[in-house]
Amino acid sequence: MSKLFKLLSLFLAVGVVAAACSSDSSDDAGTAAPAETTAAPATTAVELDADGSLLDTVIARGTLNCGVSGSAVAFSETQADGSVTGFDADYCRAVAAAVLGDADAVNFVALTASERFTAVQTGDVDLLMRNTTWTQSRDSDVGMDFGPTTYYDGQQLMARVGDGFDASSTVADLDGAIVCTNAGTTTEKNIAEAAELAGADIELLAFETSDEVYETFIAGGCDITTTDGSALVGRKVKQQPADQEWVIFPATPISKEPLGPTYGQNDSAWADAINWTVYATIIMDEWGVTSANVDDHVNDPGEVGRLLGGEGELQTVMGLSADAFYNVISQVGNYSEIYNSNLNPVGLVREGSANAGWLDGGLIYAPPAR
Amino acid sequence: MSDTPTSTSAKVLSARPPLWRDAVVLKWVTQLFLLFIVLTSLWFLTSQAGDNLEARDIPSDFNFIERPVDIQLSEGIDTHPDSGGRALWVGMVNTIRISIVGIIFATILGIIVGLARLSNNWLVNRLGTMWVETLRNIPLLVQIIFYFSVLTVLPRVTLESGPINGWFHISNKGISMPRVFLADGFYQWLVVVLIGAVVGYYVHRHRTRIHNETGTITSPTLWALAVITLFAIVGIFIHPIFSWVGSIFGALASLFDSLPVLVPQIVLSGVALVGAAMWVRKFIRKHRSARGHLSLVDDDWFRIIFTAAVSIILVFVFISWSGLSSWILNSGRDLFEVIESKFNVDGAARPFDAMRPEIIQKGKFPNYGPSGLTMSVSFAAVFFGVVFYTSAFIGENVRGGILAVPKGQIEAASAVGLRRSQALRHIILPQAFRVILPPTGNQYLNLTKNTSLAIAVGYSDIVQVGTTVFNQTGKTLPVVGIWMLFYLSCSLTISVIVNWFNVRMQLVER
Amino acid sequence: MNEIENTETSASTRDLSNAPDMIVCEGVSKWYGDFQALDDVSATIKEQEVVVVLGPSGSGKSTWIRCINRLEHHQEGRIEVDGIELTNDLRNIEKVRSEVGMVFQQFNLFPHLKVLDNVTLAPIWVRKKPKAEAEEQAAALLERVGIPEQADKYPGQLSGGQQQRVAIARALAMEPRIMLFDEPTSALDPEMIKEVLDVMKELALSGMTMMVVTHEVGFAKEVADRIIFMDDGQIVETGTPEVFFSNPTEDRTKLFLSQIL
Amino acid sequence: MSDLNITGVEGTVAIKPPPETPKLPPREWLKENLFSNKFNTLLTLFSTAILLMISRGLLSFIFNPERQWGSTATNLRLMMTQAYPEEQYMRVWVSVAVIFTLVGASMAIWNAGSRVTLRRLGSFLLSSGVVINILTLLAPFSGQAKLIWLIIGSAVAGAGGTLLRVSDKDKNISSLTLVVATLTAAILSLWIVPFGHHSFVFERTPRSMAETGTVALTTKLPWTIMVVIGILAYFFGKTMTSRFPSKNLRPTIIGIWFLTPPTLLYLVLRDPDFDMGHVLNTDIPIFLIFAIAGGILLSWLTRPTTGEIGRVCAALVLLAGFGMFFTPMRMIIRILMLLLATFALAAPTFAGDSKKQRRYVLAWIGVSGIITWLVTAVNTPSTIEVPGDFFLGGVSLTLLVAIFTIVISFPIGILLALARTSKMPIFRILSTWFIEFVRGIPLITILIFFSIMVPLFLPKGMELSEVSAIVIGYSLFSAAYLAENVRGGLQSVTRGQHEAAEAVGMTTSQKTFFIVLPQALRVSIPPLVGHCIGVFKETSLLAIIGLFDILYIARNVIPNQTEFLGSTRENLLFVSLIYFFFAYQMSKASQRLERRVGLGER
Repeated sequence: MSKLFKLLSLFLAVGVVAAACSSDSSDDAGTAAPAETTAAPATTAVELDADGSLLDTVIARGTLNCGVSGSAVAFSETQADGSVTGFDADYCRAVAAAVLGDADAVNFVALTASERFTAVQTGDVDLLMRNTTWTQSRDSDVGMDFGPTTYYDGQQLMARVGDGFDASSTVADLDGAIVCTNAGTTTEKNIAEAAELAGADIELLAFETSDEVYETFIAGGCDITTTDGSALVGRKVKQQPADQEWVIFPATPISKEPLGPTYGQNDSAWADAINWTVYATIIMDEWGVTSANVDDHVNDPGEVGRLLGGEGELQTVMGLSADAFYNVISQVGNYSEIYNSNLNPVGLVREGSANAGWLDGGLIYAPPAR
Repeated sequence: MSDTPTSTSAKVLSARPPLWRDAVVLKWVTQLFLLFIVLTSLWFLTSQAGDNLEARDIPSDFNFIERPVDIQLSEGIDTHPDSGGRALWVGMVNTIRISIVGIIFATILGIIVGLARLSNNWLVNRLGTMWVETLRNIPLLVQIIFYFSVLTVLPRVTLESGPINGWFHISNKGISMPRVFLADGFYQWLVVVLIGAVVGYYVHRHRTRIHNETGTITSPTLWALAVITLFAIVGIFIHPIFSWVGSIFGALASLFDSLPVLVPQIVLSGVALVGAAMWVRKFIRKHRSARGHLSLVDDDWFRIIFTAAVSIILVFVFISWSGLSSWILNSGRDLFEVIESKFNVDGAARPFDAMRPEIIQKGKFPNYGPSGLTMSVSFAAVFFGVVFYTSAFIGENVRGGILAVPKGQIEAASAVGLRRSQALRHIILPQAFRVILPPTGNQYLNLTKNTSLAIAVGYSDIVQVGTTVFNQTGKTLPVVGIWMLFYLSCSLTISVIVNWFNVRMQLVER
Repeated sequence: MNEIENTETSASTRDLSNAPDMIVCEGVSKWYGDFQALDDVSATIKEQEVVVVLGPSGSGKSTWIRCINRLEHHQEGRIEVDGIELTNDLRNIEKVRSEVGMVFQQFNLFPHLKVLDNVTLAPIWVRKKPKAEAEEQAAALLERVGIPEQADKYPGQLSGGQQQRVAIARALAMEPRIMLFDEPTSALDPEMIKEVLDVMKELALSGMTMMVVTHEVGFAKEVADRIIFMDDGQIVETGTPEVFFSNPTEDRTKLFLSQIL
Repeated sequence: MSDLNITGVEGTVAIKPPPETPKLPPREWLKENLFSNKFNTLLTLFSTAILLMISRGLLSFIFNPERQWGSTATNLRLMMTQAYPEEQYMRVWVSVAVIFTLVGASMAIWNAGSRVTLRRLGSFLLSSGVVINILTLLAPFSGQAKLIWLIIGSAVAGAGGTLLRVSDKDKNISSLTLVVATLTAAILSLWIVPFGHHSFVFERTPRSMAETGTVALTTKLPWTIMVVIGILAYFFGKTMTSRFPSKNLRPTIIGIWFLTPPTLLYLVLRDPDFDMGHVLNTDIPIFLIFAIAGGILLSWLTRPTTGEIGRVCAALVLLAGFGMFFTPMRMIIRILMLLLATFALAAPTFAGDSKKQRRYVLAWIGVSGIITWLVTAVNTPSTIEVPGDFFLGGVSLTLLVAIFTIVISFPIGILLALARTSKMPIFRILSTWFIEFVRGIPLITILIFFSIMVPLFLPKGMELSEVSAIVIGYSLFSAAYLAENVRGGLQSVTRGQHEAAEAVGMTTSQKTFFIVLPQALRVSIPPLVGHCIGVFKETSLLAIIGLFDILYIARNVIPNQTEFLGSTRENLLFVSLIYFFFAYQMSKASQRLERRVGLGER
């Protein structure tokens, strides 16, 4: 009896495992006909690419799979309850609000830098909101398309005033320095190039996580840290110890880092939906429409009214509901709101930066909605 | 003698059961069935992978080895490698470097820990226990990361920092110590030392003989070491007289250069065939009874056929793949040429040179200069991680090995009058060593494999470099293949060495 | 049986009263924690005397014999071996151990050394004999214990009886004046017991001082000059074999004898 | 007896009563154990210095006011389950309650616990009090905190000293009582001691809040209930023990233990929204066909007269099962087919009279029914939405990956070990090559390979989540090591056992299953447990490939939350403690098990 019992439990264990594994193999999960040849499961986008847009797939699925970093301060942080917040995360929510009408219908997928493009190609995520710099090779060779830039960033350096640096220091002053940065990103390459151009001899130390970079910097293991200016500002505001004074330089970043939504190429319906979500937040910001007062503006004449669904044709032609952008503004907010709520706490302000509206001398600009 | 097997087999034939009840038939059918399933699955998976790779346009060739890559390594023999292959090579050297240093220090520390665990001193004993229990129960990766973040809070570098200023510096930029390196005259000096070793061997034999004849304690090992040391010291001054040795290697190099490709092909094939034949002969001899009666079961036949098949396949590979042979010839020639060039130095070269670490102020920052041997923070984290972690396991092996020597052995040793030190040397250690060695060999293997966790703190070992390479080129499969090949050969080397010791020391039983 | 009767008289009728004392124990006591293993044991063993210690298991026989070689430390009383008192003095211990050979129940041969090396190890390293001389002596001793042909084998390749004879040879190689045997035949198969006992008999007849813990009554009757019977860590009774076996005085002795005879 | 006079050689000596048991006073103990000679004294001083240095460094790190321990406290939930929905927490608590009940009952049924003498308890308390005081003196506390801790330490030491002095030698106390007392104290401290209340609020902006006071009610109330349940379960188990013979009770409990993990997993993770039409039309008919056809096949196969033909049939079923993987087919049919093949292959081993046959067929129907239900349940969308996939994240991921890996690798490892020791050369060669190959390469390369490459090896349309792919790779890795451990055990089974089994007429598989394997596994328990601990520890490697395990959360996620920048070291220390706790407990348990089974004795 007990022998049989042992064998049974063994079988059961194996069976449970097999069952658990089968949950992931969705080849037959949702399909009704058992012997039908491999019908495309609803979750994979690969097959649908041929005959439809990802937009239809996402609407049919009811959730948006949005690829984020999950560990980028103020851009996409995983919070204590597992939710993802931040500038990038809010744009994911904005797209979900526009496409699905519900800003919470987002399934955040945390991706590492090396797996992000593959995730888009294989359809694991519909959209990448992951501090991805728009570059020529990514746009062409890697097979990505880029939406409007939501944040203009640039690589800068941070040093201690005590070492003789000030805001007017240049890369040439780095001679002999140990420079710390994140491993596996383009920042490594940028600083090496810049230092070579300026004739400075530097030693590079690459760390796996950014927190380790700053811990080392605070302790003195690095003389200089370098990464995107947005991150440097945040760290300076939050982490500068009382006995040190840090300075960020040079005023002109050593690289251009335009960050924005990224998605698979040659899917124009999906691209339009995302692009115009971003534009809508910018336009509403220009008109001063916020989540608080959006209800008063629904029937405004002109651009605002058109976007908020007063005359909804522009949206319905795109495959969205007429009130798509009303949902974006009411549930998430306009560009300023998204920016200020996420980035002000880490010391980043719009005024005077490249991310100010074009009327204020910045680069944030949207085409007209007509 | 010859008719006995025939008559038995005839009997077997006559009584042959139906196929589905014949144990031998069933046995082989089952095995072939499994082999079939395994091969089919492998074929299926590879064909799938091939299709998928093609569909996704992912190349999986090895041309990245020669192509330039854009990689910066944190440390190694070459921090700006110009090709993917060079980068992986640097990574391999880094892995081997940290493994060897790690094995040496883990062994020393492990022995200390093991002895501490056996100590009569209560505090030392407890400290050893704490060390073992703590380190064994925290994942190595967590430890490495932890040491890494602790090391970064060491004091900053100033122009006059270091516990022994001018000799030894510890700071959050790493640990810097004097560096001894091989200079041009090293290889000539090495010849002197080798001659010294030969002389030392004969001195050892001579002293042993004196001991055997007179019974006096002659400490032959000490003498031999002294002789070798003497040669080494003298060699520092007289080594240029051996500069002519280089021409021997030059001759070897030109010999290799002039050999046709056929020679290594024939040699390799010959080795394979002769090796197989010898093995079979030995096998048959072993299975022959004292009266010369040979009894082989199907399993034995399988082994013989398998060996023959493998050797024939090898011969086929050697003959058809002439690239392998020319590679052997070319690399042999290159090797000897390199050695020859090592002897081509002027007489004044020194075998060694040493440099003290220095701190130089360049630009605005005081940093370690290139003269000292600097251990980066990443290296130190991985190093301390693997050494501490492995030392806990080796310590347990040492303790277990010493405890495994039966109490009776120690009693018998003291009963025949051996002193404690003598008993330790002649009775306890030789027996404990047998118990300690196999698991410790496994720990060496583990240590080597564990250095792959360096990826977590950015030490440029082969896995970290490989990851960077395939992130840039997209050639995951080839890189993974190179990893596996590299680690397998490391493991093989270590286990061959350990096994060699093991076999030599096995106790003879009935 | 006949043989035993014959030799019995020859061994036990020796007059040893004038021989010097080899081992003197006075009031030796030993505890393991709360358990008292030896309780005030006092005895003297003369030169050339063969003493067999009998007793039920756990009676302290082995402990006593191991105390004499300082493998165990006694806590009270004094033990003197050939005029050297056993204390914590290392030099004394060394001296005693080179005078006293010991044979164990479990042989305790060194498994990593060949038989010859097992025998020569101590002479070479303790007595500092030349190797050749030590080997010559070892060969002679192996001859004496009847296994000259096994010299180049490892202990693991020998039978139990052969191993025990090697152990005796190993002990003899130190040219001891006293031999201690701690149940030398208990771990052996019956047919091997005889070969070991024969060696021991030969040793006894050659005039070696011997102290033997054993259950072999035949051997005791035949070879022993004196029998010491122990129980509960105490010496209960001593006497010549004839008296002891035919005419025991103590009840415990009678009980014991009735069980084993 | 003591007045017995015996005849020694030199006359009669009176036996005196033994002196007192030698017991060392503290000073002599110190001298003996720490300062017995110069070298020892040196060692003692040296190690004291090291100990003091380490404790001082650790304490000044922990109690540095700059350390953000709030980051750990606030993110506890993230570390445990990543993002299990708060409104479903009842499920988790029910699972914990079930486990506590089982633990309590099992402790009662297996008579867990031992007696601890009061003296030992006293000396333990005394030494811990002293240690607390020393640590307090070393730690960078403010005056008041120092005083409080000194008082606590002295109180503990005083209690211990009193116990030591008052109680006599034989007084003892059950270790279970101590456990219960400790648990109660811990629970009480949750209600009394102001650990602080850390919470996370997400309105428009995320905000972490730290309030003073005791911990949240949602933490302390459930834990209190859990401890009460555990204690009640213990007494329940006691009554059960007195009511039923342990021969029946123990297998039942073991069975429940085996069934608990999968059941609870489903309780926690899934609330299947069954599509009844689909279930009735496809799942149930498939199950019925398999149950009936398989039942008939098996009842024929288990007839003792069937003989070897049965194996041929089983092999055919197996072949068909494998063939199904190459054709488009519902997953449930493939799984059931393979299961049937396994049952068929094992059938001759269990062949016997009609009662045995019936039992075997019933077992088949039961197992296939459960498997059908599981597969259906898994493939039905769940109403519980859990980010981070089936495996959740944090500690849950670590534990689940470890458990799944061990469970999967166990049968594979045993099969590999059997193959490696078998007399069949092809089996032997294949398994030897596999084992040596896997053991020669580091785990991280296997994990990277599986996380990146597995999608490439799958047929079109089949998907496997990253974690599942990794679990498969990890299982293969673990199986190779496990096989070596089992092989050690197999080799320790003496030839006599094999011969005896063959002599009573057992077939090879019967011999293997009933005689050899049980003995071999028993011998390899210690290395197997060690292996399990290793598997658990090395799940930390998942962090390298970017999975949300506890190390990844501690190192990459929490330090990147706006409130808690720069908190890497605190969280790493905490993670080390978690790993240490689990691994240490497991290794202690295995040592107890070893002693209990009587292994490891020389």
